[in-house]
Formats: sequence, C-alpha cells, structure tokens
Amino acid sequence: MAAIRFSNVGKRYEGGFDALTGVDFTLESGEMAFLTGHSGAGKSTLLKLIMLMERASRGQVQVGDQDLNSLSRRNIPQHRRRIGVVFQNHHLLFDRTVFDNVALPLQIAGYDPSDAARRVRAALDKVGLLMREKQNPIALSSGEQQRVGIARAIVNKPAVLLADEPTGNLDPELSEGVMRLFEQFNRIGTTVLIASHDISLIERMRRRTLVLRGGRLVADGY
Amino acid sequence: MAAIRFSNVGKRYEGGFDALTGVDFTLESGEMAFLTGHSGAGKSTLLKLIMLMERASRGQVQVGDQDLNSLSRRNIPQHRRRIGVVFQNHHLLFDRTVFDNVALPLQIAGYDPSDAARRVRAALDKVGLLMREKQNPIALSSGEQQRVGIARAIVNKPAVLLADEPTGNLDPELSEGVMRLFEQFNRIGTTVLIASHDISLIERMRRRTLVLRGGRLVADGY
Amino acid sequence: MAIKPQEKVAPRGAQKHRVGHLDRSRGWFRHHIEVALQALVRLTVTPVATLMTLAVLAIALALPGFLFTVVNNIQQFSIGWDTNPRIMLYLNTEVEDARAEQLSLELMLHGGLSGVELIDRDQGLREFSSYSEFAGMLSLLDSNPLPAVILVLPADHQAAALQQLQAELQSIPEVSEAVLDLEWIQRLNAYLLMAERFSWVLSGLLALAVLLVVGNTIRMTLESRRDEILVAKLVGATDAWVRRPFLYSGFWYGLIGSLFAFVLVQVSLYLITGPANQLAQLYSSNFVLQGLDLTSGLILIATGTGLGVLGGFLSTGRHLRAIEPS
Amino acid sequence: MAIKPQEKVAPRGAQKHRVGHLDRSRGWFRHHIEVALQALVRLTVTPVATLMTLAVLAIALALPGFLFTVVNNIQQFSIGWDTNPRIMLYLNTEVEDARAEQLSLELMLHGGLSGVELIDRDQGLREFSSYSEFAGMLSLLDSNPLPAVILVLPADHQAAALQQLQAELQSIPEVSEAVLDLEWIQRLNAYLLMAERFSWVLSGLLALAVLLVVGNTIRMTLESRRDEILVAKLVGATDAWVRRPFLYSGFWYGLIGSLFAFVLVQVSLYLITGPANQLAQLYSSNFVLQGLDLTSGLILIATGTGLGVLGGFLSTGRHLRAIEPS
Ligand SMILES: Nc1ncnc2c1ncn2[C@@H]1O[C@H](COP(=O)(O)OP(=O)(O)OP(=O)(O)O)[C@@H](O)[C@H]1O
Ligand SMILES: Nc1ncnc2c1ncn2[C@@H]1O[C@H](COP(=O)(O)OP(=O)(O)OP(=O)(O)O)[C@@H](O)[C@H]1O
Ligand SMILES: [Mg+2]
Ligand SMILES: [Mg+2]
Repeated sequence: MAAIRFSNVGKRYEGGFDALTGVDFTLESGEMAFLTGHSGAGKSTLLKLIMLMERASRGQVQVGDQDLNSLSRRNIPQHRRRIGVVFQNHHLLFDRTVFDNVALPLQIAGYDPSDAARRVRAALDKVGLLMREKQNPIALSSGEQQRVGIARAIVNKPAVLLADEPTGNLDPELSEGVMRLFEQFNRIGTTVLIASHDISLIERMRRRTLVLRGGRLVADGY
Repeated sequence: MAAIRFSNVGKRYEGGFDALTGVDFTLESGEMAFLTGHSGAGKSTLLKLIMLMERASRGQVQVGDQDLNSLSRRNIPQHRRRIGVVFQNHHLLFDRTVFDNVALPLQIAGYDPSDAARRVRAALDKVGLLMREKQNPIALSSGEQQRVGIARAIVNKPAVLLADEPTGNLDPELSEGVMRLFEQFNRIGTTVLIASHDISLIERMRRRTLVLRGGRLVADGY
Repeated sequence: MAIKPQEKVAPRGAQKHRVGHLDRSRGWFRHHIEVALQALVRLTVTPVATLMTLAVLAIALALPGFLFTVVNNIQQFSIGWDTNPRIMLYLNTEVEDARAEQLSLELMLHGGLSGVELIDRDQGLREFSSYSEFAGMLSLLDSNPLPAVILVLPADHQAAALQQLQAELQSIPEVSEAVLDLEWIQRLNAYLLMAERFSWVLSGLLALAVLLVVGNTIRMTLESRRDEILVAKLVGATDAWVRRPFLYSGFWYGLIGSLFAFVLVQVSLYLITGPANQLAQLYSSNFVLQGLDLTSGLILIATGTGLGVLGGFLSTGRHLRAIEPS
Repeated sequence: MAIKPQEKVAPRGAQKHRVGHLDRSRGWFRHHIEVALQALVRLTVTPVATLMTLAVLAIALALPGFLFTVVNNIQQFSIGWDTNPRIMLYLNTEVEDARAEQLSLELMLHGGLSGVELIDRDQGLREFSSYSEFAGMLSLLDSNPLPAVILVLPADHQAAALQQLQAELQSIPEVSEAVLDLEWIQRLNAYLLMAERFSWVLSGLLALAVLLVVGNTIRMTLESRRDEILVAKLVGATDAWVRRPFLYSGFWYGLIGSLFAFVLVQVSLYLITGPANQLAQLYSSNFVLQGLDLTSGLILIATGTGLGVLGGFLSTGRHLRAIEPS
C-alpha cells in the first residue's frame, strides 16, 4: 500500500510564486526516503502539503487511502494525529517543561496520564534527554531543543514520520544518532520522509532520495 | 587591540548547571575565528555573554576596551549597536516586510530614512534577496530567512560580527557563499566569530578555531 | 547525552493505543477538570494583569448590581409611600365627629373601595402641623379650622372608574368636596419612567461592557498563546480542544469577577448607608437601606459567570479558526 | 539567489555613520510623529479588538462624565430652589397690611439681613393653597385665617449668628413668632452629603477602571509584541525607544475613548431629557436638562487622554524591563 502518493502536484502561493510544479512520486508504506534540494527548492512546502498546513493548488496528495483534497476541515486533526513531524524551527512551547512539550500530542489524543507518562519518558530516553524532563526548553541548547522536537514527533508512534532538517543544529555525531533512530522506527513499519541539506549524511545512509530543484522533482533514486 | 577578551570566564545558569568553565581567549581586532563543539558545549552561551544577553558568573569579558562586568544596564543598547548578530533561530519579525526587518537596527540607531533604505538594499543585495524585500519573511524558506537575518546583522556595518550556526539551514553552496561574505567583512576590518557544527566547512576555511567541550575550551588553533 | 537507537521496540501493531468507551468518558471528565484547574492556575501566573482584569470586571458587574439594589430600595421606599390613587373626602365643617365616624364605617361596605381611613379634625391638625412648611402658623389660630377628612382607596385604578367614583362620593350630603389625588400618580409615573429609562441606558451599556471586557481579555490571552495554539493544532488538536481552556478562563473571570462585584456592591452600600438613613429619617420614613439579598447575589454571580463564558465563546470562535499553522 | 561576496566595499572607517545635532533633533521629531502614526495604524489592524477596548473605555469614561453632568444639573436645580437659611416672621393677626408693609421696609435697612420679602395675608392664602396637600380645605373657611408673613434672609449663615438674629427679630412687637427654617438646611445637607459620598465612591471606582482598562490592554498588546521587543533590544534599542509606541497607544486609546465617551454622554442625556423635563414641569421648575458644555467636554477629553498615557506608562514600566533576550 502507498503511504504517501503525490500525483502531478503543484503549489502556487498567494502572490503567484510556484513553490512546487508537477511533483509525482509514491512512497510505499514502510519506506524511508530523503528529500533534498537547494534552499527554497520547495522541501518544506512538500511536507506542509502532507500535513495539510497548506493545500495543493493542483493535482492530488494521498496519505494512506485518504485523498487530502476531499478531507474536510473537521477531519484534519484526526489526519494529523497519524503523522509525527519534526519541524525546521522546533516549535517548542516555552511555558511548560520538556516533559509537557513531549506529552502534548498524547494529551490531545486523550491518553491516560500514567500511560502517557510512560511513553513520554521512553521517547525522551531515546533522544538522550530523560534527565532534562523537568526543565524548560528555553534552558536547552539548540541541539537539545531539536531533540525534544524529535521526541515529540515519535511519542505517538505515528504511522508516518516527517522531519524537516532534523539535524540542522546537531553535531555530526548526534546527527548520526538521530538518523539511526529514524531507521529504527522505519524498521518497525513507520514510513519516514526526511528533508535535509546534509548531503554527506544522506549519501552515507544509502536510502531513496528525492531531489527538488525550483519546485520540480529532478531526481528520484538511490 | 583586542576586540574580544575572555579571562577565566565561567557561566553557571540558575539551577546550578555550569555551561562555561574557565574560558580564556583573546580575539584581536580584525580577526576571524570559528567556535565549535558538540551540542550543548556552550557555544551559544559564549556568544550571549558577548552580547550581554547573559552575564558571566565568574571572570571577565571585555569587548573593545569595555569591561562588560562594569557596564550598567543603561549602556547596554549602545554596546549592542556595535555588534551584529546572526541568531541560531532567526529572530525575524513576521509583522513586517523583509525590508523593515533589516532596517530595524538602523531605525533604532536613528538613521535618516533615505540613508537607511540605501544601506538596507545593499545588505539585501549581498545575501541575494533584494527582490524579496517587500515580502513578509513568513513567505520565505528557512534558508532565505536565515539570509535575511544575516543581512540584518551586517546592515549596521558593526565592528564585531557574531554568528550562531549561520549555515544550519543552508545548502552547501549557499553556506560557502555566506562564509565568503563573512570573510569579505573581515577583510575590511570587522572582527568575526562564528559558532558552527559544520566541521567540513570549517576545515575548508582554514581559520583559527576554538573548540568547546562541556563548557571548557579544549582547543584553540588552526 | 548519546542517542540510544539500539533499544528494543515491540511491533507497533500490537501496541497500538485503543481507548475504550468507559475510559473515554472518564478521560473526558478528567480532562475537563484538568483544563478548568489549569485555566485557574494560569490566571495566577500573571497576578497583576489578572487582578487588573478582575477589577475591571468587578466594577462593570458591580454597577448593574448596584443599580439593581438601588431599584430594589426605591421599590421598598415606594411601598412605604402610598402609591395607590386615593380620594380625599373633605366633610362639611359642621359634621360631627360621631357622624364622620359612622360615615366612614358605611363607606367600608362600599364595593368600589379597597380601604377607608378617617382623619378626624384633631388628627388632621396634628398631621398638618408635621407636614407643612407653614407649621408655625396654625398654633396662632384660636380654634381648629380644619374639617374632618375621609381618605378612601378606590379598588379600580382606571381613570374613568376613578372619575365616576369621585362623582358618586361627591354626591354624599356630608361631603363638601371629593378630591381625586391624581397629581400624585402622575408625579410617581414620571419618576418611574425616568428611573426606568435611565436603568435601560445604564444596564445596556454595562451588560455590553462586561461582555467586551471578558471578550477582549480572552482575545488578548489568545493572541499571547498563539504559539501554543499553532503547535496544538499541528499535533492534531480539534477546534473544541483548543477552545476549551479559553471558555474556562471566561468562566473563572466571570465567576471571580462577580464575586468581587458582590463584595463591592455591599461595601459601596455600606458607605452610603449613613447618609441615606439620615435622609430617610428626615422624611420620618421607616425605610432602611438594604444590601443585596441572597437571591439577588446569586443572580449577579450567575449572570457574571454566564457573561464570562459567553464572552469567551464569542471572542474565540472566528479568531481561533484564523490561527492556522503555515 | 547567489550570494555576491565579490562586490567592492569601501573601507569602514570612512563610511562610519555620524549624526549631526540638527539632524538628530529633526530625526527625533520625525521619529515621534512616525511612532504616533504607527501606533494609530496598529489600532486599525485589529479593528474588532480595538473597537471592543474603545467601547469599554468610552463606557468607563462616559460614566464619570455622566455623573459630572448630573451633578451640574442638580446644582442648577438647587439654584432654582432657595438654599439659604431663612427666618419666617409670623406677624400678629391683628397687624394691618399697611403696618406689615412698613415693617418689611424697616427690616430692609437691617444690616444682618440680605433680603426681605413680605407675604401678605392674601398672598399667603394663595401660596398655601398651591403648596399644601390640604388644598381643598381652605376654600371651606369663611375668612382668611392666615397671618401676614415676612420672610427674611440672614446675611450670616452660621448657626450661632442665626439664633441670635432670631431672638432679636422675635422681640419686635408685631412679630408673633420668628421661625428659623433650619430643617430645610438640614435636609439639603443630608441630600448633598449623600450625593457627595456617592460621587466619591463612583468616581473613585471609575477612575480606577479607566486606568485598569488602558493599562491592561497595553499590557496585553505588549505581551503579544514580545518578540518585537526582544529583537529590538537585541539590536540595541533603549528602554525609552521600546516604550514609546506603547505610550502613544495609550494616548490614542485615551483620546479616542474619551471622544466616544463624550458622544455617549450626550446621547444618554438626550434619551432622558424627555422624562426629566416632564418631571421638572410637575414641580413647575424652570429647570432644563443640560448636556456637557464645551469646557466640561474638554476636561473629559483631557482627563481621558491623560489617563490613557498614564495607563500606558504604568503598565509598561516594570514589565518592559522584564522582557530581556536570553
Ligand atoms: N507562505 C508563502 N507565501 C509565498 N511564498 C512562499 C511561502 N512559503 C514559502 N514560499 C516560497 O516558496 C519557496 C519554497 O519554500 P520552502 O520553504 O518550501 O523551501 P525549502 O526547500 O524548505 O527551503 P529551505 O531549505 O531554505 O528551508 C521559497 O522560495 C519561498 O520563498
Ligand atoms: N537559560 C538556561 N538555563 C539553564 N541551562 C541552560 C540555559 N541555557 C543553556 N543552558 C544549558 O547550557 C548548556 C550550553 O548551552 P548552549 O546553548 O550554550 O549550547 P550550544 O553549544 O550552543 O549547543 P547547540 O549546538 O546545541 O546550540 C546546555 O546544556 C544547555 O542546556
Ligand atoms: Mg525549509
Ligand atoms: Mg547553540
């Protein structure tokens, strides 16, 4: 089954700028792929279309067996709960602890608190920040914040995991670790799509790589 | 003359965490150096001490001929106007255009509007974003936002230029370009200090490199 | 601080989280309690701003409460007065006290009258002295010049019926003149009309004010929690989920604000009790200024709380939809 | 989109920006105008929230304005009444009208009196009929039982002086009784005391309310512009620079709010003009309900604007310092 399918997708932003043009690809369920391209190529835009943060101007985006064009506003929350995202700017909340930041998706989904706590700790442990759980994310370095964002994305054990530049603020060693973490999730069935500039890292991973240039998919392979 | 001098500087955050311990170095006026180290090593903290966003817990930080310990709150603005900073998270304002974002330091310093406009356009041109001046930064990709941040840091032609991970969201080609831009500023006398993880880039630049590990300066050389 | 990718993870399918029905409703209830408490705690995080808002709310709620109490008191006062139309029967001066007494008893049997009171000549003199500004004057007269008066209260208050009754009573031989006291009614009506119009103007303004203050405050809170809303929506929060804390904020603002308002009304009333009672004494009225009673207090608090929730509701609706991640 | 590092840049030293003195003060002025206009434009960016705040402000400012006008009107009303203490000299019934006339002329020369009015026996009868509730009664009497009355206004209003004057007048042979009309004063004083206390309570509350609303609103705006403040401070903004737009916001809120309040007062007064004049007519007073005059209007607007700026000042001080980049 296809986890993510783009069929001739175009995205034109208000103001007439075409961020994506005729993008066509299919990511099978359980696949792991990289998305790369120059700054402004449209990587973030592509991920936003999957998250329904933007809607495609043309073509069809499909996630699982759901055509996103026909998904009503009311059903967006359910859709998003199936997807974990790591954002380029971490999108953490500085009015609560690291623990509460990671617990947010579980709270929203209505998990039992003790169950949620267990999952949050497991996720924080995976990114090596369990001992920082009581701190405010503002007291963390950028790399640490990025890892909190990763923990929040995986805490829900989502079917699809998206990451936008997840290693932009990490040193090479940590970057490697984060990638291994994503691979591990991929091994247990999660579909993973990672946007990144880190070409040397991508090459080392030897995974399928989608290359965008000026909004067009110019390469798709290993 | 020393542009930046750290004498046995320590920084302990509330909560008792020592982010910096016994840091000692001198950056001569007109020098250009890199600051590197693992995530959480204290790079951002060191730059914050120079900006007086945090105050040192021990030791002495000197910028130009000014001892920062003895600088009163009232004089902080004047101090900051002499320093240009590129932040790790871009710190752009989404309620105004790219142009107005870059113009902010000039407005604050009370520049004449037409003079300011000329300088802003020159800075935007340098980072390749002149044609985006009327847009809202929210409509820019992360890499483009980062370059707006760089334009804002240099628009003032500051005596000292600090950059925290300025290429974290840039593709290799753009990263190279930004570094060349910093070098160019350095050539006309600006003291430049850049915190970065991008080891391959740093190596290629062949500049003095300060390495932090767990808050201690463990290497200083070329 | 190393990443631990090696840890064993059970297959996802088996672990998938399923929430049962009982669990859901319990969870729902617990969630509401939690959100309500969090909203309350959040108010205490910015104590100055919160107190400022509560003070404004209390004042805006206290003013209608105050108005309400004043109207109450005027009503009480007007019960002390005689608000019914009345007819004064001035008897001929030569009518004896005994005959006047008998006549008043006869009138009590008249179906059209709901009350009859005889003011005999001595009593009339006493009353007259106490009311009139020409008090000193009568003591100068040698004999009592006043006639006996019978004061009757018509059962039917309609103007036509009153005039007919007046004519009927005028025709009684002992009655020198039957005066229908209509000016009194007219005056009172003017008073009441004015009070009513004023009440409408003020109540309208203040009801609006409460809604506006709560709405405005919550709208601003919402603005300052924009990031939180964005992130919550991104990780799958529904509109209702995002809205809930703001409704509870409105609830708390309304509740606490109206409690403050209640206290404010009581204190304000206490402050004016002195002069008001002094004034009442001059009119030898048995009027006593009363505070908000329990029912009115509860109405005030219920109204305040309701307005708070409504304000939260109105201010979040359209605006929350507009905050969308992009 | 390529970076252009090759471009030639002149040496920094020569280009260094220097701002002359004249330039500085012109720049300073221009900056203020700009900030003021920006603050005004910013209000229109969120029209609903701004209108809500302005409505609250207008209401809070209108109420004291309203109170102010009402007090004004009461003063006007009480001028129509006679607020001075007075002494009524009831003459002996046997005193002729001519002698009464002469006596009143003599009293006019008395140094302690500021006014003398003779109410002769016929006039007294007429007045009595129009005032008293026992109106019908006197027409039943065969002859006029009333004595002539001379009403004198003492120049010195102190209680001791009044009593002494009363004793002196009492000793005039033609005078049967000299009644010092103190109850009148007492009653008026009670009225005034009550009105005063009430005014204090209400004015205090409302002045507070205005400050709180402006302060609160600006504080919230400040919260929602947190990022901007942080960035500005990071690139070298002084506290005064950061504070300025908020002071101007306070200014505009105060100014526009009080303009709205002015309109509100006039409209409210217009609404109650009908009943109030009707009421006044019943008392056959020549009272006419008046709106806010120009001076009062200006005072209202100046006060509102001042409170707005003060609110901005108070709410930014400590809080702005607390927003520090970290
Ligand atoms: N809301 C928007 N309105 C208009 N244009 C936009 C908007 N968002 C993005 N763009 C434009 O679309 C293009 C693609 O943006 P996108 O963020 O997808 O790039 P990207 O590949 O993620 O780049 P980066 O690596 O720098 O993050 C950019 O040129 C950007 O300016
Ligand atoms: N405000 C704070 N309160 C407490 N601890 C803090 C605070 N800010 C930073 N720290 C801690 O100090 C250490 C150094 O942080 P810093 O941001 O300087 O790291 P960094 O070298 O910039 O890392 P990165 O590359 O991830 O940005 C981190 O472990 C961080 O958790
Ligand atoms: Mg991007
Ligand atoms: Mg850092």
